[in-house]
Amino acid sequence: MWSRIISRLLTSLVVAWASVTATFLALHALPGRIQDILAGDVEYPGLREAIAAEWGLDQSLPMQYFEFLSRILRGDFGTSYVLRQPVIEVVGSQLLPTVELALTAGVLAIVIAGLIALLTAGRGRLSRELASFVELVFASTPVFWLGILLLMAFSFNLRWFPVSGAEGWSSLVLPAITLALPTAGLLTQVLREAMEKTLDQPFVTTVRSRGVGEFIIRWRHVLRHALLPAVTLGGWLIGGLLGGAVITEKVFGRPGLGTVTLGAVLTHDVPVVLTVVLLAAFIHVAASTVLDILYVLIDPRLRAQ
Amino acid sequence: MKKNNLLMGGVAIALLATSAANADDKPVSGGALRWGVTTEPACFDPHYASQQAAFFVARNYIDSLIAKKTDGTFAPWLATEWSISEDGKEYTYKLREDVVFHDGEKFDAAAVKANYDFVKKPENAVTAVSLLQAYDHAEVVSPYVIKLVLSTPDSSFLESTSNVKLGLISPKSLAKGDLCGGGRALAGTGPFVFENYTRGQSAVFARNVGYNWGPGNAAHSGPAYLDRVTFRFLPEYAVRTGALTSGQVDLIEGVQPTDAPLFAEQPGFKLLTGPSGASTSFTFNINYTRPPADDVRVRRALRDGFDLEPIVKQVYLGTVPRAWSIIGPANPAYNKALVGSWGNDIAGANKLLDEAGWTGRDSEGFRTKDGKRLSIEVGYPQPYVRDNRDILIQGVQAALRKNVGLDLNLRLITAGEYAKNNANGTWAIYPNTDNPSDPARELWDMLGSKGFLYSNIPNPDQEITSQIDESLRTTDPVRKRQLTDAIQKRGVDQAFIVPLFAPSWFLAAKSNVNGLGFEAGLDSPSSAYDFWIAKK
Amino acid sequence: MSSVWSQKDRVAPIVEVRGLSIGFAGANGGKPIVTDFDLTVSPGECVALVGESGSGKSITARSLLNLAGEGARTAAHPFEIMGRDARSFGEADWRKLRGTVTGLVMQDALVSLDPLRTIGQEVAEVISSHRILTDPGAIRDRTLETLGKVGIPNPADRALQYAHQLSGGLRQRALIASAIAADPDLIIADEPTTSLDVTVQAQVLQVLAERIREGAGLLLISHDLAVVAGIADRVIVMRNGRVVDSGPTRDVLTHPRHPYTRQLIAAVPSGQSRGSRLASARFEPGAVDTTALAIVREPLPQRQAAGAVVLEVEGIAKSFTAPKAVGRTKSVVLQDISFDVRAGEVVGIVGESGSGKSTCAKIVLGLLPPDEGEVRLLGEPWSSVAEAGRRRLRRKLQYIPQDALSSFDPRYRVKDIVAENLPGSGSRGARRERIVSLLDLVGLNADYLDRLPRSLSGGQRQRVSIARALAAEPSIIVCDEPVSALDICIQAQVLDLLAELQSRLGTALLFISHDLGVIEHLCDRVLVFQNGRIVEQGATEDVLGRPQHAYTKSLLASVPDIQRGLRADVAAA
Amino acid sequence: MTAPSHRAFDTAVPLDVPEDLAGFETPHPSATIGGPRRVRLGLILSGVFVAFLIAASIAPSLFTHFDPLVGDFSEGLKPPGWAHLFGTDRLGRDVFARTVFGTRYSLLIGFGGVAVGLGAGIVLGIIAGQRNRILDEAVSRLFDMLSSFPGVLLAMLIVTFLGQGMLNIAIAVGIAGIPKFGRVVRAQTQLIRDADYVTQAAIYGLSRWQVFIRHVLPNVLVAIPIIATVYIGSTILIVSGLSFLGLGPQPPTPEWGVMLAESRDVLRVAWWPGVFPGLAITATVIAFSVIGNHLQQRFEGRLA
Repeated sequence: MWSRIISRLLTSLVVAWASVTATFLALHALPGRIQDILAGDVEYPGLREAIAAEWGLDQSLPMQYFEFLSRILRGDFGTSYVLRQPVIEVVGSQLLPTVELALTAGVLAIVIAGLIALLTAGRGRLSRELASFVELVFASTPVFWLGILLLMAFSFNLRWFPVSGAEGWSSLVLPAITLALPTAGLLTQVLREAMEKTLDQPFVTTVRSRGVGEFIIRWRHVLRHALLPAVTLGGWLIGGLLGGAVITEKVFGRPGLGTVTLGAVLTHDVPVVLTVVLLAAFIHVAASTVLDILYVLIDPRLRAQ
Repeated sequence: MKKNNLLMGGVAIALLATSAANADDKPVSGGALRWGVTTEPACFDPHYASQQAAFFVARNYIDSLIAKKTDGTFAPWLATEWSISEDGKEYTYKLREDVVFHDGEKFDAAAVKANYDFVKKPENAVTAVSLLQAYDHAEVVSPYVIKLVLSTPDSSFLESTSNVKLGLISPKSLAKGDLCGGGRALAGTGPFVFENYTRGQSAVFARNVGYNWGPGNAAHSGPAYLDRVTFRFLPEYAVRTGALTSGQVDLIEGVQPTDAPLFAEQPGFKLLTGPSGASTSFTFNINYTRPPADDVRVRRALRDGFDLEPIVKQVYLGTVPRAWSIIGPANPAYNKALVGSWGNDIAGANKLLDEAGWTGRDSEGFRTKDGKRLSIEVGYPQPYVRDNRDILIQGVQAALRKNVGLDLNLRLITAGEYAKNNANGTWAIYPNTDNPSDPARELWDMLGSKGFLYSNIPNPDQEITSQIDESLRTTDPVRKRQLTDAIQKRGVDQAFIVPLFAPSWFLAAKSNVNGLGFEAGLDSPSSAYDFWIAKK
Repeated sequence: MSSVWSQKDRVAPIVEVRGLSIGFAGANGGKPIVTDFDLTVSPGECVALVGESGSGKSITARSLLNLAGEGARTAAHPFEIMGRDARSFGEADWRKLRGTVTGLVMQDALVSLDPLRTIGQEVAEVISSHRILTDPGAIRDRTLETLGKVGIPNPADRALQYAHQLSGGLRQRALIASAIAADPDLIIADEPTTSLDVTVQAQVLQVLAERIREGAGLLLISHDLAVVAGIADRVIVMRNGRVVDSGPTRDVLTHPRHPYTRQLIAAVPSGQSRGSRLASARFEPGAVDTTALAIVREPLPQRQAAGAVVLEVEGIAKSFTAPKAVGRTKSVVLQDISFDVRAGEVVGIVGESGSGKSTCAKIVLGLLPPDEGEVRLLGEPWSSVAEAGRRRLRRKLQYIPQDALSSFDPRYRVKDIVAENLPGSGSRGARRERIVSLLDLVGLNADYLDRLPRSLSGGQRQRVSIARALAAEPSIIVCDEPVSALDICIQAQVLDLLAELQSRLGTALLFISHDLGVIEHLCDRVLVFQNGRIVEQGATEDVLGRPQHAYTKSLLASVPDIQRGLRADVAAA
Repeated sequence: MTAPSHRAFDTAVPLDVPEDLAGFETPHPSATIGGPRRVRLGLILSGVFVAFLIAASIAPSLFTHFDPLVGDFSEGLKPPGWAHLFGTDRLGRDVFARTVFGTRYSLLIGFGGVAVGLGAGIVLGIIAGQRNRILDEAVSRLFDMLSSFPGVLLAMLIVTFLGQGMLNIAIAVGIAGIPKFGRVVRAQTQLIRDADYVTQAAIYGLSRWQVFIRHVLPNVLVAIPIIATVYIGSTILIVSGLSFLGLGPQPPTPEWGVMLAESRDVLRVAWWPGVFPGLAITATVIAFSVIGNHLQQRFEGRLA
């Protein structure tokens, strides 16, 4: 188990290093001077010199590379020349709302998926058909589209929830639901499929033969088995949530990484985009490490090997 | 059609209603206002800001020496009186003595000098420096008298000193360096103090209690009525509208025409359009040095190849007029002669293109010349797209395609790409509304040899650039008027520029929000200085 | 049909079912899958339910727990459990019954116990969920006690382990424990020993017998008459959902009425069946009244004497090193294995799971290099040379695996499968003819050419893989448990086919099996494997007739055998 | 080890159950009974829909006589009716026409993305699937690296570098998809690599290469179209998202995501310019995943 986790952590280091290097190379591979690329929008005398100094562009390529690496290690991700602020501040100030949104949505999705799967797996054909159709629809609906519709319905017309902003839970409800539903849709499909596979396992018959109630069977035995494939989905799921958050924030005019990233992409604010992506990668790796541990906790058979 | 008339009626009524309201009950102090705005300023420091949307925000905490009135004349503000020397090279301002910056610093001639020198200093790389081209140095005549000395006469200088870009910031703040992030660090002398700024969310301003001066163009002087103003950054139209209808904000800017009826006709809301007409137009700026647009016939075909009227009507539902000149109809310098002088001559346009040799047609029905498609790119920087202007361009694009087989290739580009194109003068058509200032300065900005569009283009049109330079130099208002008229004429006649429409701002508010208005100097909503909320 | 009552019937039966029929909505065209089934089980009595897979025995047994499956429609009159009319039961009543009155033991404990929960949790579940005991301490004691009852050493530790951490035998015991923890009156054991080695199987059957002596009723489901012979009081033989034969074990086994029962009995390979066709077996009329079974079989064609040595195995050894996680333990799988196979000879390798049979086969097949020793094929070096060098000889050495289907490329049709192993090129027509001839050699015909293997039945698949092996005209074929996955009657047919072809073509066979009966029936010589060593080898008659090594003896002793079973029964009675 | 969001190709161990026993050994026959018939209806509908999509993307003008780019300015924002089936947008363009013509772009980018991702995924996956520890490790780490960037963000980053436009979006989405496809192919390759019939082939005396060409490769490749169909939907979703954010094709291109983005502003007064492209996206994705899943089940059927 530990070897698994350690290797995961090593992997994450490799990943981080590789992605940083890749970006560095990409930057240099791009047509045009790095000064211009990094300056993006902004246009004023002295800017390019400033950048050249900050990125040590006067030095040899390898020197630049190590300079770049060590800066990242020092947590110095450079300056946004569009926002005229250290990137780390810009991003840092936006991290919380996004994490808040993604987490809420994630939990929501898991709860929804778990419940529906528990209730419908291997049950009456009609309810199952209906459920799986609804899931399919949600899993196949663009997040932003869903968001717009919810916004129309519950904010503009019914006025149950605020339209935008990030003050208090009420402003979190709609975005969270928007982000959660498509995820839940897919998660439910996986969970149910896994549960039905499990329900066909002989041991379920054994458990039934002990006179255990149907719900207990699902709750105590089947669900746990179904979690395994769900957990394997986890990493992908987190990615989806982070990515979805970008779009959701745009739709609901919520502050957060998404808004910053999009702005950065559009104004060609490379340092910011870079930092955000690296951050996302870091979050992802951290999360999947946790998932690995979870995996082993769920399935004792993995502890041996 | 019908709908549109109704709408216009609605707007008119609303306007009457508000003005009436203002007449009746007198302003009361107190209350907080939440203002939903389209654009989140990339930089709050007026010296560095470049987005128009940033300036009316800045006006709340930044004062200028003088204030521009709607009629184009100027009123005192931080300067009580001013004089211009004969040779037009020396501007002397007498300053108020009771003004303090938000950080407690005293406001005096030294402070003014500090600001102007700071802006002029190259290594500070201040955006506003374009206004101080002629500025040479400042002399502190006495603690409260400042003399600004120019190297060459500049007919736009007085206006410039009223411009928020040259607004005054506490020397202490200036010394601190980067102020783009706003907050208390950014200390002006304005009616509101910059409380705090949450990126992606809001900026909060609190009343400056000690404010007992005020711009001469405002309805009152002394402290502002509102205790605090919160700007909420809501980039989405639907979201802004929804935020107002669902009562999350009291006032929104950038109401889109289709939503106007929601407020124009609703009880409890009011809709404001303004300035009563823009002082500058939204225009296609055609790079006349790049083929195929270097051929005047092509440019004219582009100018006349479509009927602008219905497109503008359709996109803005008749809430804004189409434009005839670079300068907006409300601007005193507006050249009325141009009205009806061009446009919508499809037959003529086709004839011109035939003459120009664009006689072939390709599979998609576009004109071609020796195999090359007649295509001109409109590079529109995404961050600047607002107010459905991309839709409008799509309309023109469709019409030109249908009428004359010209491919107006609209591309929403990143600001970065634009910056590059501009740097090496490879842009083709740039859609733009210039930040308003003195008409000569405005024309110089868009068409002048060192303006922001042509500064990197080898040899711009001799005639028009020289006219512009002269109009900037001359101190004789009559001569200046002749020149600006001529420039506008040549610009449109040569189709260096195709004016599209005269944008106006739409404000929608709860009916208890009063004192709303627009500031000529900004061509945008005014600061919240005169706003007040009626007690119910 | 008349059934004979044993004296135990005077006690009130645990279950009494008459005219039971089970069907599924929509399935089987709405027709019931089991019809007209009678059953009575009394305390302390063992009733065996025998039949091949698909005979409906499992469904029938599970219907006693109302676990026949979703949408199952059962009808019977009467249907009484502990004297109560089960037809009126709701799901809740059934649940109360399960575990307390009826306990279910299934085949493979590895999958029949929740792999994610400890043995302790599994055993305790029945107790806690029925609120028999509520105090955790008491539940624990009862759990450990039950684990002890089924003969699991130091239960306290075992209770904390998971199914995958236990040996097959212990696992199966644990499964039984989880079924009897609440002292059910009736234990339903569905093929409880099928996946176990014979020695373990004997022990597990003992555990069940113990329960019967304690007064529980046992309904034992098995495909193997021999297994039930020793323990069952009465036998019910099922086929295609109908009872074909039933009565006291002795009567059924000694005087089988129904031809199918006879077939079942006669198709079992054993010493007596050597040299004759299993599938041809029949009972001579008049022979029925004697107590001994008089089975007459047609003889197989004459076999020519063994020829030159084809395969030589000299002192090969193999050991594996487990990955770091387990701590680099070196496990010896094979040690000092030497034997040879001559042309026309059938050599058997017998041993329990983990004895190294398959590893040996892999090495012989040249899929695995030995650590020591050498394998020679047709007198030429085999294991010592590189694959490239072996390729020339490859087709001389063929292979028939246990699981035929997975050895077929899913995209291939029967003809492609066989064709791929045909030597040389030859015209398409010629090849096709060859394929057809190979097919009817194994009792299939041209109609099968374009069939996809997964549309074939188990027997047919095995025939195809035999045809494939023969296509290469090999001098020796390695058969790894080729018939263990097949039902007894199909197994008989395939064995006959192998035997017949072997004697006709004189191909040498290296035949690996865990089933002594099969070995005894087919092989000239036998090697007994235990823990990677050959403990005994020689002519089949000698080794299995007069075993010298203790292990061979214990092996033979624990092989279920109808005759011995009946004797034991008498002894017990 | 975080496996791709894929259920089929990493499991599915063949087991030998003669067909005549089906339904008996499974404790829940309902799972197998009557299942097929239900699938059919949805399947047929999806099939028909996809057929339409393909037709529409090849010859959109068959379905409408309106020009998707040029509209009648006096006809703006007309609600759905006989004249305009889906109504018109604010420039008087026929929404139905735009939706139909949009099919081409959405499918093109979708397929393009999948093609890029699969192309790289197949090669890498097969390499990783071989019995070579180092190669496998290296490639798998690469997958880890790529998949640790959220798809949308990674695509955004790539677009920032490559610039906007259809091709770049396809490339971006494709690259973002490489780990997904690569892992599936890798799993599939390993599954087949270890299959008994490959061992069997070795016994025939086939060389490694022959075995790979004759047995491994074909059996990996048969899965590819299925993988493609399964993933085309999700790809189209990401693409629509990106073009919604304004990173996709340029207006007036009637790409569905673009149309949605444009429609947002008028949604309050006119629902149709947005609702129909939205439905188009959802329906397309559903159709593809239904077909994909069906193919996949069939495929597993042939394995088991």
